Amino acid sequence: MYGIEAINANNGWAISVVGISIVFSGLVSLSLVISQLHKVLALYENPSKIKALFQGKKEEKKLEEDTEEVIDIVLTQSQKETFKQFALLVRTMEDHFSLPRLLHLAKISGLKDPYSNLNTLLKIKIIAPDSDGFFTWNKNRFDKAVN
Amino acid sequence: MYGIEAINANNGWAISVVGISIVFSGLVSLSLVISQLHKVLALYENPSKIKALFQGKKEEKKLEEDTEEVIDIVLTQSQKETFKQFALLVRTMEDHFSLPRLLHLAKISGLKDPYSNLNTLLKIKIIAPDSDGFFTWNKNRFDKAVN
Amino acid sequence: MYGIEAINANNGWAISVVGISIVFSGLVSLSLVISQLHKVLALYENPSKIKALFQGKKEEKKLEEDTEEVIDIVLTQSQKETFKQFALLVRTMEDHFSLPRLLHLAKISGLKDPYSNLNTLLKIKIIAPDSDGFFTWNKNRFDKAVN
Amino acid sequence: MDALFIEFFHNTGFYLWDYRNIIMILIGTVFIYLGIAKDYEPLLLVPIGFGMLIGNIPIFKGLGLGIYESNSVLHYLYFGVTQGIYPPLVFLGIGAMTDFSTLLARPVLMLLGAAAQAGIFITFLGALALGFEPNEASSIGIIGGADGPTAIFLTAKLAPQLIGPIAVAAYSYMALVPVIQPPIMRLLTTRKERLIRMEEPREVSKREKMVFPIVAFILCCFLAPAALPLLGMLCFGNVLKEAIVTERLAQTARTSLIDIATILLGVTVGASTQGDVFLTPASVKIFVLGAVSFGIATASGLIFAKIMNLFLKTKINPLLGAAGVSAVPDSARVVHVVGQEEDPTNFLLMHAMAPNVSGVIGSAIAAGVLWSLMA
Amino acid sequence: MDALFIEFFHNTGFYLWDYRNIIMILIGTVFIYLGIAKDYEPLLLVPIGFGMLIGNIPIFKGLGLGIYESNSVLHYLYFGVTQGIYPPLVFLGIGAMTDFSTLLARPVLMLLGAAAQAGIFITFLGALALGFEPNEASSIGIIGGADGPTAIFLTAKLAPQLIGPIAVAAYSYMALVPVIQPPIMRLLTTRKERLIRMEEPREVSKREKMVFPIVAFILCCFLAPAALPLLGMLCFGNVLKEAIVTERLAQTARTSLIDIATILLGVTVGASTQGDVFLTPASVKIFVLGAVSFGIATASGLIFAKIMNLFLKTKINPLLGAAGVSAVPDSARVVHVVGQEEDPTNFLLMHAMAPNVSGVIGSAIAAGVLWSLMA
Amino acid sequence: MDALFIEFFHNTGFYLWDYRNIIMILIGTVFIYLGIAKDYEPLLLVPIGFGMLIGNIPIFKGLGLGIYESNSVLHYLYFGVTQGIYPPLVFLGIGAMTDFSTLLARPVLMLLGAAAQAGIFITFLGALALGFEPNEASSIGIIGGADGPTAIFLTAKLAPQLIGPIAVAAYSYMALVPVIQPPIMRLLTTRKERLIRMEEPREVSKREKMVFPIVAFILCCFLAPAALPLLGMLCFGNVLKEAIVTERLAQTARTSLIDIATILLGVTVGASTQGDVFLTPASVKIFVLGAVSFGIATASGLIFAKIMNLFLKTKINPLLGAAGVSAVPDSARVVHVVGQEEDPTNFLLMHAMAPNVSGVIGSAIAAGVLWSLMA
Ligand code: NA
Ligand code: NA
Ligand code: NA
Repeated sequence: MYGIEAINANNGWAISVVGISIVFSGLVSLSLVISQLHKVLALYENPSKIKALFQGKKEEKKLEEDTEEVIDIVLTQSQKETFKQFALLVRTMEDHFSLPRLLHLAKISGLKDPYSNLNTLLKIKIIAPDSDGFFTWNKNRFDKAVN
Repeated sequence: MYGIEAINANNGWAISVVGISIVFSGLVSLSLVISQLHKVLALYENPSKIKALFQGKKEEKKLEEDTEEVIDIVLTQSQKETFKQFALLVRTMEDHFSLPRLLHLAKISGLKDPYSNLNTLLKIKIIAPDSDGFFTWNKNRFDKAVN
Repeated sequence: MYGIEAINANNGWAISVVGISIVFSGLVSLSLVISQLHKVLALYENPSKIKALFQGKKEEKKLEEDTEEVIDIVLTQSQKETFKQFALLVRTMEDHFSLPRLLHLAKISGLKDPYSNLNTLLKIKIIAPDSDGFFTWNKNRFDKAVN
Repeated sequence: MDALFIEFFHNTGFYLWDYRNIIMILIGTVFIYLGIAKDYEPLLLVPIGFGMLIGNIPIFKGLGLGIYESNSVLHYLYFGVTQGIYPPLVFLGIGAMTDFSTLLARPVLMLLGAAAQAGIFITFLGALALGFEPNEASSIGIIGGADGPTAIFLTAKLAPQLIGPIAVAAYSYMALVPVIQPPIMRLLTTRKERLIRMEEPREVSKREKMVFPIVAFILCCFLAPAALPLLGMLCFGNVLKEAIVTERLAQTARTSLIDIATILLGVTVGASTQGDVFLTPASVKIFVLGAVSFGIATASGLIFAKIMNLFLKTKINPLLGAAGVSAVPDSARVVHVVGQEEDPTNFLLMHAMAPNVSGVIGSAIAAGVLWSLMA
Repeated sequence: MDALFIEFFHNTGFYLWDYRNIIMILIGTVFIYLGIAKDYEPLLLVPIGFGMLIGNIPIFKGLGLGIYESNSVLHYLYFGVTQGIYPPLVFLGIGAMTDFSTLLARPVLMLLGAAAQAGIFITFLGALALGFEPNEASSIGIIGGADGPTAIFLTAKLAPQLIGPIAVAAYSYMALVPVIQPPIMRLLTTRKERLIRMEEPREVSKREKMVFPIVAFILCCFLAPAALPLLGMLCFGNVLKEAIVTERLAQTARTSLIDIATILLGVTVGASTQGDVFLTPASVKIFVLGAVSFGIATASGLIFAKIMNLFLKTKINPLLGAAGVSAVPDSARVVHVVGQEEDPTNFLLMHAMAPNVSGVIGSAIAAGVLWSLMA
Repeated sequence: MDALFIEFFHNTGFYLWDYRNIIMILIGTVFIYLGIAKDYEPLLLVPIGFGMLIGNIPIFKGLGLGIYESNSVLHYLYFGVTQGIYPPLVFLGIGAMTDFSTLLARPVLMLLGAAAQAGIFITFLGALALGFEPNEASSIGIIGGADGPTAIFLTAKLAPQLIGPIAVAAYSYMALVPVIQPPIMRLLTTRKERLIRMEEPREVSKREKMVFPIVAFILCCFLAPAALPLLGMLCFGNVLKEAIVTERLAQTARTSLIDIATILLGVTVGASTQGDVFLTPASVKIFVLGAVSFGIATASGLIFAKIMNLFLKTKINPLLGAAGVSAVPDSARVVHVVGQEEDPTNFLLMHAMAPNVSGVIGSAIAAGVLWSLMA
């Protein structure tokens, strides 16, 4: 069977109309929802922004304090290599990161001797604890130590 | 059944002769074809070479023009990071590359905010359109901007 | 069936006791074995250490010799790129490494034109044969060549 | 021994070959050439093209070499196509590499992605008119979705015997988008329209991007449950991408996983085009209908954009309508290029991505609808 | 046409939905939220959470959409769960990323990893008491092993119908370790104990690390052959890691391979929690028992550590006992945090890794024992 | 309870063990040692070696632990070996990492790759003479191809029951190439011959490299269609590599994909060597024949090279003939080392790669021929 006849026989018109309408109703409703989405989320977002700002300030202060001190430890080339990798990992985390999470990432990324190296990083205060149980990365001391 | 007897019984001699001859005919014919291959391709290749040469010249000119201007935009560290990654991507493409392709690669390689960053690259003319619909990377301005 | 009754009916107590005892015997015996392990291995390890020391000395001498010479070959940027990658590969190998293995790694890691590049590295003596069939990487000359 | 030589010779391609194998081998070579030299969808044309070579080496049955022999390696790898397993995995990877920002910034552009799907249903009618069964007609219509994995998935479910021609048609036309679309775009739009500039999209927050795939998935799949396998994986991949903390999974999904799926899908789909089963009148009809459906899809997108402009305060550039056919990202790229012919400083690409990606969602929904109505 | 519209509407989620689907969709969203916002085991909670959404879109049977329909894509991917194939692959990757140094440095800490497994068997008794069949009780008990892949593997072998609830319970509590453990730890230890400092572990030689997985594998599997699939792959992965020369294989095992297995395992396990099969009284009991078993496991570890201190010259910090439940690396991290509450300069993390990883071996052995006693 | 303890004890390896398990465990350990300490083909010896440990833990039947039990995890993973699926995937990766430049620069060296395959057929005769069936004899002969995946593929198709011994023999001798070949090479060549220097190969154009795999594939598979699965994937991988635009696919093929295939192939092949099925007189014969075939292959390559020199104007270094056995890249490396014994400044490695890679093609063709003649 061919032509219009075949279309009618197979209920083609109805199927096409239903089909395209479903597609439209899907994308139209989705676009409506999206268009409202950011308004809904807007309120929810502000606090975090403020907090971020606040943390930013705290950190600056910390940096200033450090600049005085000196690092009295000699690092092997391979240690420096590993520290650089740690630095990269930290970049992927929040400013105030959890040490175990960093260790976890370090192990996943196959850094060598994550434990002892992390320990050193703590000893020479490149990684320093903050007030609320997390840790921060002291870029300042890191640059001094590595270069 | 063992020994020569077994070989004869299983038509071993014939199989071996046929086998090794097929192997030889395969590799011999292949080596013959290959030995002619580059001659066939030789002709086909020249035009492209010439074109490449030609393009090379065009680009130099463009570079000179730019060196005058200055870049009056401040880039965040993360932008610089991303631009460096874009530079790497561009290195993998022809001198005159297609912008959408670059964007595609950028997204595939998971660069952050490919759109806005690409836009910036265009705004500060690190990526500049050429005469025939493609784009070129202005290393010169790129170095200025990033360092 | 519920409660103690169900536990008895299913021989629960025995299973639990057997279970936990197996777990313990497994980990206890393992910890005993481990605690002895390093003593067993201790003897086996010394020779290698000495050897390493010995090799270390040899290499220094070689370095000194080289520092006089100059590298009279111009490298393309892409060659330098590739050489740096070779350097990384070598870092993953013993001080005295086998050339074919390096080539193998180079190919696996998809470095471009491993053969010709390796050849160049040999020609400009960044990779030099040692007395016993292996090769060493001359960091000294490498730095000169690449920078 | 001569006997053995002759027997062996009778098993070689030099004896077994058939003109249709040669034709397909030539087509395969053309595919590889287009992919490499013209950079048309190389990631798909090259595997499919080489697959055509593999599938058209003249072989003797019984040994288990051919893709249609149940114990052949190719048959095992083809399983992922016939059961529709590869397409969702590909969608997982696509989700993990797609950035929905532009869509979120101007949701109205999604309508263009819907409009372009008209091509699917009009082609469906055309296929019926040419005498195809409804299930076959649906699979042929979906070619107009300009979305390879979707087309393969639906065909695997509705008309497995057509996988070869439909997949090849879909990918050929997706590759030829830069050739097919521009004339239609110039024909249906005025210079003035093509010059319209889109305003900068607003900045989209990380959290919006994070919530979108979840909302989109629930909404679309409540409406068209049969779109589940494709949209589910697409949105799942996007969740992995936007949720930073799962970056390593997103990374694998958008590299190894999608690459492996693409390689196996491409080479087996190509190998399924054995001359004797592929070179049929049906295939010819399918290619004709495929071309038509791409044309209609493009046209519907453009026209709908012009209609929208009658109602919108800030007009949109109707060229964007052509990006609604998906064929990500080629049709968006075409929109950009055609736009720049008129005004080289008009950067339409990022705006075209919005209808482009919604076209993907649109054709997945369409596939779901057709599947549920046919099954 | 109206007829068709109505027919289609009857196939949409808006018509088919059931309150249990909605509940599960909410739970799934919570899982995703916890994974992303609270960073609780995101690599598992996010895939499982999204899988719950996928599994609870209301669908009509017969088309092959549901994970329990034999020809659905989800069903094929779920095969790796029901046959226990994914867990060993995950263990291969874990082995390729685990550093056993701390364990080798102070083997005695392995006992803590053994003690914590008491939770498994006590929960097993509890499950029997609540009327579960022995095979079900074993699968429920293993939740106390705090090791997702192990739990899924054993359940797939002993009580496949419980995979959903048991996997979800196991991963939920693993994610909630930072919430569940600290109070118990504070309750069962004195401040003085929590202040104990561990001495620096000795340096461990490369060769020791190399030999360990081989010795550990042979020893443990001679004792509990049924632990073979899990321990075999775990140790194999570790051999690949320590044997430098096979680094490229270890690299793939700890990236693409484990990621692919994790994605597919997570999303299918999530999808297996269809409201109608998941929201049952049994599931409730399982969750209660799961919570109990985590508590008992933690307690047993702590108490055993205190007992050990009666005999050891250099005391160990009893908090380490809590790390014996595995849930790598979260429980080790909890130990570290709780320790630092008392003395911020006391770095327990690396020491806690020893009982932590031996807890993995311990629960794998326990699973082997239970499997062989039940089958 | 005592009863239970005893029952359990009867299920432990300490009760079930058999001297053959111990022997195999020792052999496995030696494999691992050779791979790590001597760097002999570590990527294969280590997985196979550890697989031997896994396969020879004494287990009780019925639970589904052993690789030969239909519902065991190992059995599912072994499926890729028995159906010959892994080898083509490995070849895909090899193709994506192989650089055919040297071959293209001096095609005549391909003949050496052909000559070395004589080892296959002479060993085939030897195997027949020792009383093996023709299909078994073919699988044994292919050991002389010095190509693991090819050997496993052919054996899976012709004599599955011999996969274990043949795979182990093939890989052992490939690993021992540095031990087996040098004496033969010194014996059959004069110092003067070993001193011959090869002239720098000409520069090969990108386009040549691009066309080669396509031409090679069509030509070889028309001649020996049964080589399709192996050569098809090898050439496909090489196309992906040379066609820049598909680099991401080539990258995945040469990393994740081949690594995953190698891991699973290695560990399951190793696990298939259960003492009771492996330690048989047949295995001993196979190992003897394997050693012989490696010797013959090496010799044929060398001698053929000397014969070629009678006709060539610019002589080639006959040592290159030994690289024809493939065993990429070890035999090429051996050629290089032996050459340097005479003249440390003679860099033969890159020249040896030509016969080396053509040896791979050669043995794939040989496998195809044998398969089609036996099936
Ligand atoms: Na579409
Ligand atoms: Na545990
Ligand atoms: Na060979």
